[in-house]
Amino acid sequence: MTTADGAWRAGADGDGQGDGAAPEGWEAPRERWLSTVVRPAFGPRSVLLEIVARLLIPAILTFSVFLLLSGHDRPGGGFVGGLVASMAYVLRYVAGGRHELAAGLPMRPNGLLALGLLVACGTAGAPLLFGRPILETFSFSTVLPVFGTVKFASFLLFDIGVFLIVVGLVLSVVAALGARMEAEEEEARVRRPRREGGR
Amino acid sequence: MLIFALVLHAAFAVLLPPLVRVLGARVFFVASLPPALAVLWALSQAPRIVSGRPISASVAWVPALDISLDFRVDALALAMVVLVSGIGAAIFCYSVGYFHADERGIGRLASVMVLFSGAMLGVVTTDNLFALYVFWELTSVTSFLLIGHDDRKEQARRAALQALVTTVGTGLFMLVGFILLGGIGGTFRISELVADPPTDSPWLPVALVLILVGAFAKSAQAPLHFWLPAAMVAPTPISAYLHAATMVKGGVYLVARLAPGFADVDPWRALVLTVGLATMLVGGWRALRQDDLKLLLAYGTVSQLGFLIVLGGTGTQVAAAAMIGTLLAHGFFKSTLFLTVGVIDHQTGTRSIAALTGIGRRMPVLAGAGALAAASMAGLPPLIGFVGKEAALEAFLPGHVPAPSPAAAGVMLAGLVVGSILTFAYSARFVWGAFADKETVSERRFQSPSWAFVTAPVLLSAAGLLLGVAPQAADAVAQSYAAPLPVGDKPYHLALWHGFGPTLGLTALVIAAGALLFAARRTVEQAQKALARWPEAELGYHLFVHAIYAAALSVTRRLQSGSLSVYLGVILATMLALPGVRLVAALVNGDLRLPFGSEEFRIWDSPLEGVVAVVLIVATIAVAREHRRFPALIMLGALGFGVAGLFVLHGAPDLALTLILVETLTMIILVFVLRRLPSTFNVRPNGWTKRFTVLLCSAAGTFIAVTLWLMTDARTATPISGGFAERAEEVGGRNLVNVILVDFRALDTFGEIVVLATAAVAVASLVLLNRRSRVMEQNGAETPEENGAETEDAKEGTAGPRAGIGTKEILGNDLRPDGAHQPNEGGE
Amino acid sequence: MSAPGFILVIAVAVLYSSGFYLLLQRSLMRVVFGITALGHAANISLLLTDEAITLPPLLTGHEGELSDPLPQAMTLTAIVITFGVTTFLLALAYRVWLGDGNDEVPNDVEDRRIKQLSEPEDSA
Amino acid sequence: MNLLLVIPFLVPLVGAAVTLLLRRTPRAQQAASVLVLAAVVVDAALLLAKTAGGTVATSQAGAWEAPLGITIVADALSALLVLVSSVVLLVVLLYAIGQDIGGLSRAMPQVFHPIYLVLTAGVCLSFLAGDLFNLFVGFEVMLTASYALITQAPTRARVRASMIYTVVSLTSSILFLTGVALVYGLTGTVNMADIAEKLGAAPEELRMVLALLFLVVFGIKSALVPMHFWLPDSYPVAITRISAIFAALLTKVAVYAIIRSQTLLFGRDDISAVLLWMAIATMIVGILGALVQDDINRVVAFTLVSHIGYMIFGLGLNTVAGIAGVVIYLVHHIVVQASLFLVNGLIRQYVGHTSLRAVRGLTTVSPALALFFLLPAMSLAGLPPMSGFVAKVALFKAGIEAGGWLVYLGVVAGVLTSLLTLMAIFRIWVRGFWGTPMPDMVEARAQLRSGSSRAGLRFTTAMTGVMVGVGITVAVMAGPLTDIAFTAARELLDPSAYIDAVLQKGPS
Repeated sequence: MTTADGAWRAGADGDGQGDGAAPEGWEAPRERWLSTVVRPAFGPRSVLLEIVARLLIPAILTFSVFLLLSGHDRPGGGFVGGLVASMAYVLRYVAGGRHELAAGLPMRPNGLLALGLLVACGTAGAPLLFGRPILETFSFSTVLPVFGTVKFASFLLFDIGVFLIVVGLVLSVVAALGARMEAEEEEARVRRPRREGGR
Repeated sequence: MLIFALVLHAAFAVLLPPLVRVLGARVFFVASLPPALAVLWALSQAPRIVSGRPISASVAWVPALDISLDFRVDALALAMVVLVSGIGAAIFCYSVGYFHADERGIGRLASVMVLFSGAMLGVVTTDNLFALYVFWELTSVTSFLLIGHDDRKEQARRAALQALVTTVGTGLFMLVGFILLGGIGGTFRISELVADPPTDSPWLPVALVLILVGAFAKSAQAPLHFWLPAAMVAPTPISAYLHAATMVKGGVYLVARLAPGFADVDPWRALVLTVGLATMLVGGWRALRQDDLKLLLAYGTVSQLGFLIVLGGTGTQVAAAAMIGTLLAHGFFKSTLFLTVGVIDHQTGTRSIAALTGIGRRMPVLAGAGALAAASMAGLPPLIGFVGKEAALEAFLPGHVPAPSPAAAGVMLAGLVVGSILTFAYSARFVWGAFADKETVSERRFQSPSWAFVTAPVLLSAAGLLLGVAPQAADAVAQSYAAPLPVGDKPYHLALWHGFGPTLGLTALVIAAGALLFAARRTVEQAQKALARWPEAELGYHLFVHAIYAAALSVTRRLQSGSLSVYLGVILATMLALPGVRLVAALVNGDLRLPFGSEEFRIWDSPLEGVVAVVLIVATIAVAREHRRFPALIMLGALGFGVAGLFVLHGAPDLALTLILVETLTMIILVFVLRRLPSTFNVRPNGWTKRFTVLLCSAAGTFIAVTLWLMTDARTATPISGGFAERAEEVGGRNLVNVILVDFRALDTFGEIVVLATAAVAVASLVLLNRRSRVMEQNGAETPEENGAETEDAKEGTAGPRAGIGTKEILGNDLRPDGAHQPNEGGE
Repeated sequence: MSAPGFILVIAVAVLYSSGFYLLLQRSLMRVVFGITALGHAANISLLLTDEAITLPPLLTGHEGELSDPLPQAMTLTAIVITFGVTTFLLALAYRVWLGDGNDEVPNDVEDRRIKQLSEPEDSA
Repeated sequence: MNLLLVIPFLVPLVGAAVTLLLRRTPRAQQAASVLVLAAVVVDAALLLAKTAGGTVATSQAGAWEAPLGITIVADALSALLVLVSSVVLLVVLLYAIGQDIGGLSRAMPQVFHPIYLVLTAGVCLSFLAGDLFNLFVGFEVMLTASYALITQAPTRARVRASMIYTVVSLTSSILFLTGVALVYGLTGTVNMADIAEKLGAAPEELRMVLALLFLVVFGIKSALVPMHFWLPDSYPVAITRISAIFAALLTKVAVYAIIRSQTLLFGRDDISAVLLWMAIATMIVGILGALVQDDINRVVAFTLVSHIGYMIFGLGLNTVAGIAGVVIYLVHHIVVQASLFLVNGLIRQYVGHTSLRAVRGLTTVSPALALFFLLPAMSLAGLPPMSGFVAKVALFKAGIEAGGWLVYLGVVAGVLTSLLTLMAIFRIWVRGFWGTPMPDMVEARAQLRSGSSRAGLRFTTAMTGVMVGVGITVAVMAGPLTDIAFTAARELLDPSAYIDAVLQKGPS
């Protein structure tokens, strides 16, 4: 019988994703990816899948940035871009397992969430400093040597915030419901006999 | 000054508890300062007040609701202030001797008593109906706390709650009555209402009856009197102060306060006279058979309160004068008697008539004071009790006064005489029981009380004597109060001697019959026992409470099922019952018409749409019917992609794109979770429940779809989105959906990403956390830091799942101290 | 004016009905499915407030009436919110499974206890 | 004006991001949260000062004029509720910090603060939203945060409770979204002021259907009978700080939404009879439930259901006095519920649970605790001189002025409920606070007082005292409060000023 007694110690350590003392699951070897000898999340290790994943991921990430930037004129935008980008990581997890996922992350999901929120809040609140209403858009154009006239607008920043948060969400969920559960299953496998007896 | 006195009471209530450590029981001396000050001030102002110039003060509180702390001290209030604060000060001094320094919660006690004193002062001086209610209920609450002072006794707790529920419950009636009365009269100032009473509203009798109910309960009128004898579990000073001298007079005061204005409104007089007289007789009769001196006095109090209600509510000048006299008399003699009993109880450890003997010999001073007070109660000259009773009998001599009608007055007179006889008898019985030598009883050993302890009863009984010998003071107050009332043949004054007349004869009759009744006390006791006992009034209370709890249980048992599906089903049913029924009614009546056959009606906009719709319908039904997890998941995926297809058809590429991505992610995550769960769902057997569920859900779904159809068909204005296209140029974006998301309505998006971020954090904390707890469990370890310190969740967690006790068992072992009880969130 | 085609009305009715039906099941996973279905239903409802115009709301200079972008924007917000909340429900289902070995929504314990009382516990 | 209206939700969100980053330094996190909420309190006070006289403050997000952009709008009611909510949120936060300092609770302090601040933002946004869809988003922000909070320190019971809570809330959200779709389908707009104008042209029957549907949507969240069952099964189970906030605020936000929607949007149609019947049922069923509970938290939760009935009663009167009564009741009840749940939290600290079957003699265990229970208990029972008395008088008076047999029935139900509340709440006092303390309680107290958690215990007790003090302040300030309530009620019943402010003046 699994007690759910919430035996949780306040302040014992981070919520599992604190960077310093990251608990197991995040102890990824800092090797080049796809060279880790870990079982992937599903089924046996598939070289084909890995290679396809490796080839696709940069393309997916680039595409997601494109969607983000072009969203104002074409279908796309922060949501779609963020979802596409996180697909890349999901693919990476499915292909390479949880250690792979951990190794490939630019920063912890909570960090992404906080950063995204800050960017969005900043964009939203900046006009207030000038006595304007919240979320008012401001834009300016400059002429860059290579790109020609580039228009920069604050809603782009806002969309980046959206992008970051969407990525943060998906990673967080994959980390929790995928990687974490996988790690647990491994632990559980060791203890299985005892637990079966208890049921 | 009056306001200052009230504030002083409150301030002392706060200051007293810390002082206990220094002063011990002497803290009551300090506590007596505010009431002493109040009474001194009132006496100093007495000449002015009696001459008809009341003192007013006011503090605004909630003017918009007419709740205002207005004060007005007139003659009636003056008499009450003397009782409340004067007797209060004396009783506080008495308490110094009564309570030991190590008495439990003595600071709390003193504090609440001062608070009560202040509240009571407020009751009798306020001039606003709401303010009256405020102070009134404050006395109820403080009384509750004081009755329950000895809270380790079951009896005390019971009595306290009973008193509270009775007085506050009826107080609510009174509040409604006040609101009605103020609404009718257009003002909530009592003086204005009484001076210019409204007469024409049909609601006026209702208001008055409601107010009287509150007053009757507070003044322990039959059949609501049961709480008062029960309240005698409180320490004696409290009984003396609250339940004899002051609080219970609240009802009398209110009746007397309103009588000048409303005594002539039906059914005021009938109600007041009947209830008052009945109470007087019941109380007196019951007092005759009590063995406990305190209970004897309590029933005596009930009887006297009935008497006072009669006098106060009659609304004639003589009765009013009698009321003032009796009011003062009762305050002084009853508090004296209680304090006397307190001394006896304190010294001998008993207050049972059957166990007391020789007290008079051993405590002559106390016995003297007690006897004097009892004489006043019995209505013997030259005490104030006699003065009051003479006036009372005079008030109901047929023909002397215009109201009540002569026949009624005759009945009343007879009743009062019988009541007075009973009063005489139990007064005598009290004196005999408390002080007389009884051969059959063996004498107890006890110490004589200190002089300080006896001072208060002596002083109070002396005050009764003084007022009796010099009734002019009381008369002045009485005249001032009674002035606006209808006059009889000639003005009546409170005095010891009115010459020979019918009242004197009646008094003689009372004394003779009373003495006889006392002499035949054994016969009376046996007669009382032999009589079939009529149902105790308390039974009514218990029936009421039990009925309430039984109703509560049966309602809650039936409704609060604990099952989520039932809850949701009821919600759907409610949706069908409110807007659903409305819609159906409108359709049936023809107020609304479904767009069948109209120009707008069409099966689909394009055949492709039809195909997508069919896919949707099939996939949806399949999801609902599928009992295996993975097939259900696949159908859900199909459903999602079908919706995306519909989005494409309706010109929403952004949505389609987003939905496809979201669906894919959802599927992946679902697979993460699903692969751990059993491969099929547990399903309920087919049966009427299931059929009913299907019916309910279909009805709900149909309702929404039909509403949507009607709403879109009946669109009243062109959508505002036209504006977006015009303004998009300013923004410089061409994808309107995205422009809306990040610019026009960016605030929605902002909120939405907050939702996402929160959900992400929530998921992480939920899954990560559980792991840790499992690790803990595996090690069999409780959290280490809580060796001993009971933390908030520790008990819930440990006691929950492990203690697998059945419900029946828990009930049986309700209070088992070994922890077998199952607190808060018991497990399975 | 802009009422949707009849078959779509039926589809919406079926979606809502099935969603509600799934919601009333004991298995939390089916409840999640129900929420998803209801989310779809609500989103389609939002979209159906507009006539079926296939031209997406992109200002590309093409001729023709554009579909209404506002319900689309709201739908998009709603889709994403539903997604976030669904993941939470899934985590909850997982958590329940860990505790109980199944994903059923049990009845409330305290309510059950009171259901079994036959007499009020105190009437004082 | 832009700034004042935005701070109540923007600053907490910034705070949420910052505290999420500060996970590993609890002290900094605590300081940041306290600062944020203090700022919101100050801001709300200023906002109330601006709007108390009857001005409607608006701000157009993104500087787009009203029906296109989203309006943030505060009238007297919104500003008042933001102020009261933020004060309560601040005090509960301090209480929670006290618990964390003393190690008295095993919630997750790291993510508690960010989510708590998100909840704050959601509550404030809901009060200030001038746009129906934005109101939906505000609700979602608040609810998502609440889903996260109710599973803090998840025991089995809590997971079970959170299932009930989450699924019911989601049902309500979906119906809300459906309602938005229906409104947009009918009127082609989502700005509330705009809807109010455009609904005038719609068929009356359709308006009624919408009004009733929205009553159901918000009725679920505000636990109107018969949609209340989830509340007593979920709120009392959460950890103290959470149940205090939930009980104090979440249902009130829904009541606010009912008030706003039924006056502004559907004010021209009369659903008084439905409201009154629901109010009566809610009062009676709720309080009957409270009488048979054994757990103090559950008793209080059932009284919460019951007293929502009072507010709906006032709304059903459809008069200025009635709605003013509702406003006073809202303010009073927010503070009182929070106080009572905090007291229950203290009881849990002392005893480990709140079951009346095993709690005795709390007055002896802690006199301060007893006082802090007694005062709000009196207030809840409507005993003077507490705020509950003023609120009740306001409602009864309004009812008697309004007249009509159904209203009188409502007043009778109100009186009865008042009496039963007294019985239910003083039953706790008599059974739990009086009597001889159980031996384990005395022992636990001794250990608590000597142990390392002493400072935390003192702090939490002090904060409970502060909350009780806030309640007393409400009573003392009842005069000005009532004036504001009347202003708010007039604004609600005649929304032309609101509509003008939102639609015509444009960005200010």
